[in-house]
Amino acid sequence: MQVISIDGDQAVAEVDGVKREASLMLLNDEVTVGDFVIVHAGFAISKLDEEDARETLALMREVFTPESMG
Amino acid sequence: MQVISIDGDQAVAEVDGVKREASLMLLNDEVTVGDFVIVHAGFAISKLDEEDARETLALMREVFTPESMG
Amino acid sequence: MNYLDQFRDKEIVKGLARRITELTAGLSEPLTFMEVCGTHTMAIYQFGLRTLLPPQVRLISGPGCPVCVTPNGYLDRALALSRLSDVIITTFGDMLRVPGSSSSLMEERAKGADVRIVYSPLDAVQIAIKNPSKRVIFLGVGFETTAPTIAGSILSAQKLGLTNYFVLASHKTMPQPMGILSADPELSVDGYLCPAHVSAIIGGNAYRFLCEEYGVPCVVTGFEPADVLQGVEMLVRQRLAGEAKVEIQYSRVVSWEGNPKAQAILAEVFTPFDADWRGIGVLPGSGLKIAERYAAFDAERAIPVEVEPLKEHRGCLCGEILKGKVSPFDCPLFGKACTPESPVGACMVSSEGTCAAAYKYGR
Amino acid sequence: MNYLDQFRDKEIVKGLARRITELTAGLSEPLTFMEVCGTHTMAIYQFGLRTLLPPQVRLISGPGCPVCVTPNGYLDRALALSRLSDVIITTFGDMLRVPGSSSSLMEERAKGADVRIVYSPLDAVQIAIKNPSKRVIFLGVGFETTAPTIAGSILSAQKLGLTNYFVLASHKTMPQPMGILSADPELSVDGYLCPAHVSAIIGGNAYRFLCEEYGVPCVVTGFEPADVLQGVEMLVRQRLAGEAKVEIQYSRVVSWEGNPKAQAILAEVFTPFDADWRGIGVLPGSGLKIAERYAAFDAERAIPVEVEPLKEHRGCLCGEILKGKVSPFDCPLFGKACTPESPVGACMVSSEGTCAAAYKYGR
Amino acid sequence: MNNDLILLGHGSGGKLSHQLLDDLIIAKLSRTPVRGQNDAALVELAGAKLAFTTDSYVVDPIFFPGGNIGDLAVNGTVNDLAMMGACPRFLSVGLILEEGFSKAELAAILDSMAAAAESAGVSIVTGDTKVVPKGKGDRIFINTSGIGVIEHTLTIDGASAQPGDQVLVNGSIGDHGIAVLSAREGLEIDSGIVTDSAALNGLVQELLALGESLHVLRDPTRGGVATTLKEIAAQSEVNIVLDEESLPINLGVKGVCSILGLDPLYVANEGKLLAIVAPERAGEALEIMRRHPLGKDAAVIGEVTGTADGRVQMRTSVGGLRGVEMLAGEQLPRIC
Amino acid sequence: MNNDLILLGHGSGGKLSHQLLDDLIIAKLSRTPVRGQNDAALVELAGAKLAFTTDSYVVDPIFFPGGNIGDLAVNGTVNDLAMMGACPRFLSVGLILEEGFSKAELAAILDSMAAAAESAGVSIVTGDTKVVPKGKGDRIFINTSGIGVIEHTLTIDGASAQPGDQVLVNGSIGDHGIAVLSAREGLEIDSGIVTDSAALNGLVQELLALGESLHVLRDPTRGGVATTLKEIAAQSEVNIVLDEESLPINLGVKGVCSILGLDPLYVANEGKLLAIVAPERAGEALEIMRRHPLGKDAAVIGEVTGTADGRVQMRTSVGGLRGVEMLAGEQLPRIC
Ligand code: SF4
Ligand code: SF4
Ligand SMILES: [Mg+2]
Ligand SMILES: [Mg+2]
Ligand SMILES: [Mg+2]
Ligand SMILES: [Mg+2]
Ligand SMILES: [Mg+2]
Ligand SMILES: [Mg+2]
Ligand SMILES: [Mg+2]
Ligand SMILES: [Mg+2]
Ligand SMILES: [Mg+2]
Ligand SMILES: [Mg+2]
Repeated sequence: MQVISIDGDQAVAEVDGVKREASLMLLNDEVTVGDFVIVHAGFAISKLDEEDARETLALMREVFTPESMG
Repeated sequence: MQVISIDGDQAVAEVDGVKREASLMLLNDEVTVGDFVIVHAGFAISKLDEEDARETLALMREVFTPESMG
Repeated sequence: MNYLDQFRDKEIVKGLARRITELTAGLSEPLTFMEVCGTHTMAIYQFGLRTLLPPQVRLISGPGCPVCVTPNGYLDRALALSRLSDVIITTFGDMLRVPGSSSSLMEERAKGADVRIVYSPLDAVQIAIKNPSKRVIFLGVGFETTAPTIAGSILSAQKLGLTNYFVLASHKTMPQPMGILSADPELSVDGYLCPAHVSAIIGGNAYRFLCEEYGVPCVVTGFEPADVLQGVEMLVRQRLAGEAKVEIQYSRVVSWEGNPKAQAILAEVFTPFDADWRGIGVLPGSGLKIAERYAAFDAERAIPVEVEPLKEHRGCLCGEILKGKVSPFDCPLFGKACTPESPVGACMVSSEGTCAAAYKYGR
Repeated sequence: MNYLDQFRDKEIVKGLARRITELTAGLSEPLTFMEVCGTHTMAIYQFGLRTLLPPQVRLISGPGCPVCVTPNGYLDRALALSRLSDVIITTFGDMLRVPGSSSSLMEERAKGADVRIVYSPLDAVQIAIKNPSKRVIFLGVGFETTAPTIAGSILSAQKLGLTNYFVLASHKTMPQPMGILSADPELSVDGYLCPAHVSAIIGGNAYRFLCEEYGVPCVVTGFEPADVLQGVEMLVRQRLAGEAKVEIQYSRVVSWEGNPKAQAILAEVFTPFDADWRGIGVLPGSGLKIAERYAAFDAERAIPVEVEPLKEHRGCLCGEILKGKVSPFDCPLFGKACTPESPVGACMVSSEGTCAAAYKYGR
Repeated sequence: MNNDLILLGHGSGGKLSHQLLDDLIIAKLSRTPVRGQNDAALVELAGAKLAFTTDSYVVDPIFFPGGNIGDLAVNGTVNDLAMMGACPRFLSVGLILEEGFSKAELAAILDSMAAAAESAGVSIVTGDTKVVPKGKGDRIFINTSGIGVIEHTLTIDGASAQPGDQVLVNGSIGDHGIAVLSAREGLEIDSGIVTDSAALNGLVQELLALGESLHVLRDPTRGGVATTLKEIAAQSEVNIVLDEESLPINLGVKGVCSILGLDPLYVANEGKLLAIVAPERAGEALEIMRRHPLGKDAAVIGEVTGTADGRVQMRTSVGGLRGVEMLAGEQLPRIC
Repeated sequence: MNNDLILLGHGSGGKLSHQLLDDLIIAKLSRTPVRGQNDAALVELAGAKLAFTTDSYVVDPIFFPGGNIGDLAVNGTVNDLAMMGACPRFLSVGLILEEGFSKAELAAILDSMAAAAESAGVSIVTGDTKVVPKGKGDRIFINTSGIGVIEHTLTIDGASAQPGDQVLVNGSIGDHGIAVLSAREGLEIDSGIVTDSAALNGLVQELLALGESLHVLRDPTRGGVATTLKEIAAQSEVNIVLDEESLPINLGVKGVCSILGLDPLYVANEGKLLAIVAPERAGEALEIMRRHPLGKDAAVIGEVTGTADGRVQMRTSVGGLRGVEMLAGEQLPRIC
């Protein structure tokens, strides 16, 4: 989910246009608005590294899609 | 209501075949099974003098019914 | 043999009515008799007894409905108590619709209060036993007939060691207002049909002062149609003979001394005080409050609660009706703004209330 | 951009499946990979991933469903607590249908217990705030992903000064049973799809001992279809190369060290202990119980209650299933006496349970 | 006072119920102004003349002497159809169960429904079941809706009473309400009274022989005989005078009423009908009733006295005359 | 385990509901063995062919984005009639109010009912109101029963699906359940989703143009599309394969489902129908739907694959194949 606002230890996160509160208590203050986080049971438990995701996807698309696999 | 059984301070009284409990707490132990009592809010508050009732009725019937009033 | 049924014998009742008609035939001014007991009010309407009497006899209702004479402030306290989350209010059904300053028990129940109708204060004691984590308050309203049953419930609760049973007491005694009404120059009561069951407790002697001090004839009268008409007949006879004495028509139940055990229990549990009668005012020594030694059972003392400021209902003639000065049909609200399903005054609430009986049976 | 959707890209998934098929085409014996995370179990069934894999790759489920590995005795204690009149049980929905020795939370709720499903332990804290006269107990079940959220709720409750919030804790940690299973001679696991979110907390390093001590390849894998197949592909490659190392497929979320703040909170609130795993037994240091300094929040210590004698369910193969030794379809009760609407074993209860997933999606 | 609250009295069948119905429910839901309400609606569909009715049953307790909520729910709806002179044919059943309710009790209730439907000759053809959380219901509520077919051309309607008509009842009054009341928890009363719950369509079929002389049929359920007659008097714009002495009342009903201060005229019935019949056929109507198993204690209990303002009065047992009003609040809640 | 208790899951519309229905309710109440249940009963009366149905509405909360219990109660019953190919005509309304409920809220609900009835072209002709004590109900429960008339000779029935038939839905799935859920107290979710509650009889009238090619119509309410298709597959003794990619699902529904771990296939709809149509007319059916305001997002979502054992499967978005079962317990209780 993407963090759309932060108020102290509480954030509002969004996925598919749906918003829900999430506690930031389990993450160091490294989260900022716009970050993607993994939310479990009302807590953000990890940040999602967008850069890494993009790379993984690019790699997958390159290596595994029919065009690439010829 | 007519007292049909007594158990300590509690009696069962009956009217028109309907039975209900009544406390005898407000009457001295003068009540016995077969007596008629006035029951108010679950308590027998007074005995009814059958003899007196019979006399009152007899008198009423004698003095006030059409035959008697001719 | 069911005695009840025979005191409803149509022939006897007709004969009594005929006799009363004969006796009063020559009167130029009608005789006005007052009953001061809700059960009499009910019986008179329910059996249509007024339609059997000649115009020379007027029956009016006095302050005999316990709910009707209970002041607004009492009800407001009951409502405040009902809003406490650990309180169960127990009461006779008639109290539910009585409007307090801004609400009623029925309304509080709809909003979530635990309000239960019982048929005996002993049922309320049972509820207290079954709900040890709740405080169970019985609304103790009524005259000398009901007061001993409430006193009995307090004694039972004490014996059982209950600490969660309470009574919010507003008991009244009958003789005092009868004295006041007898002295009222605006009212001329030609005789009292004295209450049946109240008298079973207090005895016929309790009314002697009315004859002696005010010269008003008194007949302690039963509730059955033949009883009521015989009581009327006896009052007519006293009046015609120029007498003013206490007679006991209801002798099968009422003695001159009353019920000594019940009187003793009343004296044990209650103390007389100057009670406020709705529409009449404060009458010295006319009420029973819980005695100091039973203060632990007194909801008023044991459960302090903030009560809203008093607001009386505008336009209600209850006060005048309770004094017998006007009839319900004289009240401009009767049957219009004020009906049993949405009563303005207390007289419209209890089925024993004068306005309610007139509404239900009187048309 | 929604990353989720792209990791469900059909073309990528198909390509991965084709690659795995090509890579394993020459194998005479199938490779057996185990996922030890309920969410992986779900994803595999929900997306029908098994139908995309060649017969040379077998995916089996380990003890990854938190509800399934929770022993009967825990549930019996929760049921006993639920029967206390001033207790509100709060829980994730999956616990409701789990059969204890003689009842379930759903049954207790039907009989009158106050059992509420929440989505976060913080919701349970809110319930405790709103119900000061009740004791609110959260059923703390789950692995290293869930445990920090429960620890967080205890810290919140402490900060708020709540004395009516409790946790009945039965947390388990993942690496220990993986070690046990790796050592099991009856089982030959060719590689682990290591859990995604558990690893986000504990980090990839936590699995190194599996490679080093038991020579089992490990890939920390995400939950999306492309993640799962890529994880499988990476395991296949290690196997073919004769390697046994920890790799992180799910590198967008999981680091080698994990989440230090969450680890610190876990260490603050919990202490390791020898936990009992349903069907597996007691494993040294494999559970987390509430530390002494937070004993006031521990439902087990703070609210003593009598728990009924343990009764295990006859005929259920849950234990074997949790070890990956048999598949749900091997259980004679599966889909007959045991269905999600009336489960015999815990594996049929949670939507993450192997039997439940097999029942719902597997046919 | 807070006038926004629904009170128990709004469900009692008396005056508050009528006010809620007239001022709110009918005002909102009905497109044509209605003068009074009959037990069922008359509709025409593909050439067929049908009666259609619905009732929800919330009686407490659900088992009581002589019956339970199940047969009550069948008989009640059958009767509402029968009161239009319709022949009841099909019923629907909507169950609202409280979490934790007993399947064994449900089974017993369903058995009673099946038996009652069988004996009334109606088929239960469609249904629905909902479950609400513990504490959000009260064990079981049942809705039954019914369709009947009208095979005659009479106008049997609450508005059809005429001066001179005789008022008949097919037997003793108040039994159902008192049976339910005596079974209520905390009210230990041993009255020996059982519910009169029964399907009246068979009796109605025989009364149809009265033809045009059969003016009104109505079952005096919630609110009792008093409330039902007030409704009819208002709908027909007539006055009615009851004769107290002719009212059939069982001794046990009298006894409970005297102990608890209730008036049997306001106590519910579930196997009784009031028939208002032209005077010349009243004797025949009484005979038809008395020949029927459900009318052995039938009686003429009053008379329509004149076109007027909907007043109901009663000649009392001692010869007096008193007014009869609708039930005001709740005399006995949840008797059906 | 105590097998005597009614559980919330018995009201969820899924497997437990079916078990209760088959093993207890239908076993007790129905005189003829039934294979599966249609949305309404077909009955013949005085020469008229009628559909008759009933549903009780206990949704919590009673007001939710896009609607309330009132219009839901009208649309739901109208739809059950429409699913038989009937033209809905008359409704009954049974209200069970909890003491203390607000008259103003009741008025708002009744207004919605009147408006929904108006827009569906049905008349509310009869009703009943009961009041239960505070704590014995939940503000308001509504039963609506309905009568429709069948003017065609087609056999539209859950048992009529045939191999090769196409499965269509008239739009996005799961909206109603998610709208209700997001309005629930304590679950602060801002999804932007509103209920799809709507009367489908107009759309059905147009689908009747498909004639004999229109095999099954059913509204996937409680239990969702998955449960409804399992019912049809069992009744028709066929297999069905769904295509996940073609399922119309709103983004907000997806989001809430992913946050709360729900499966949209099991979430309730109140303005959706599943139509099973002979393959040669499936394109035409899709066009009819898409031309209608309630079918703009219609799609072919699956196919009947062969006479078999009632299996439903789904081709997943990544090309896998998985089984689809009925809803087991309670996914979301009280969505209708
Ligand atoms: S009719 Fe109502 S307002 Fe008038 S005096 Fe009686 S109670 Fe008061
Ligand atoms: S199918 Fe049921 S009984 Fe069999 S192993 Fe799974 S949970 Fe246990
Ligand atoms: Mg009726
Ligand atoms: Mg009806
Ligand atoms: Mg009815
Ligand atoms: Mg239904
Ligand atoms: Mg309840
Ligand atoms: Mg349907
Ligand atoms: Mg239906
Ligand atoms: Mg439906
Ligand atoms: Mg009705
Ligand atoms: Mg409630």
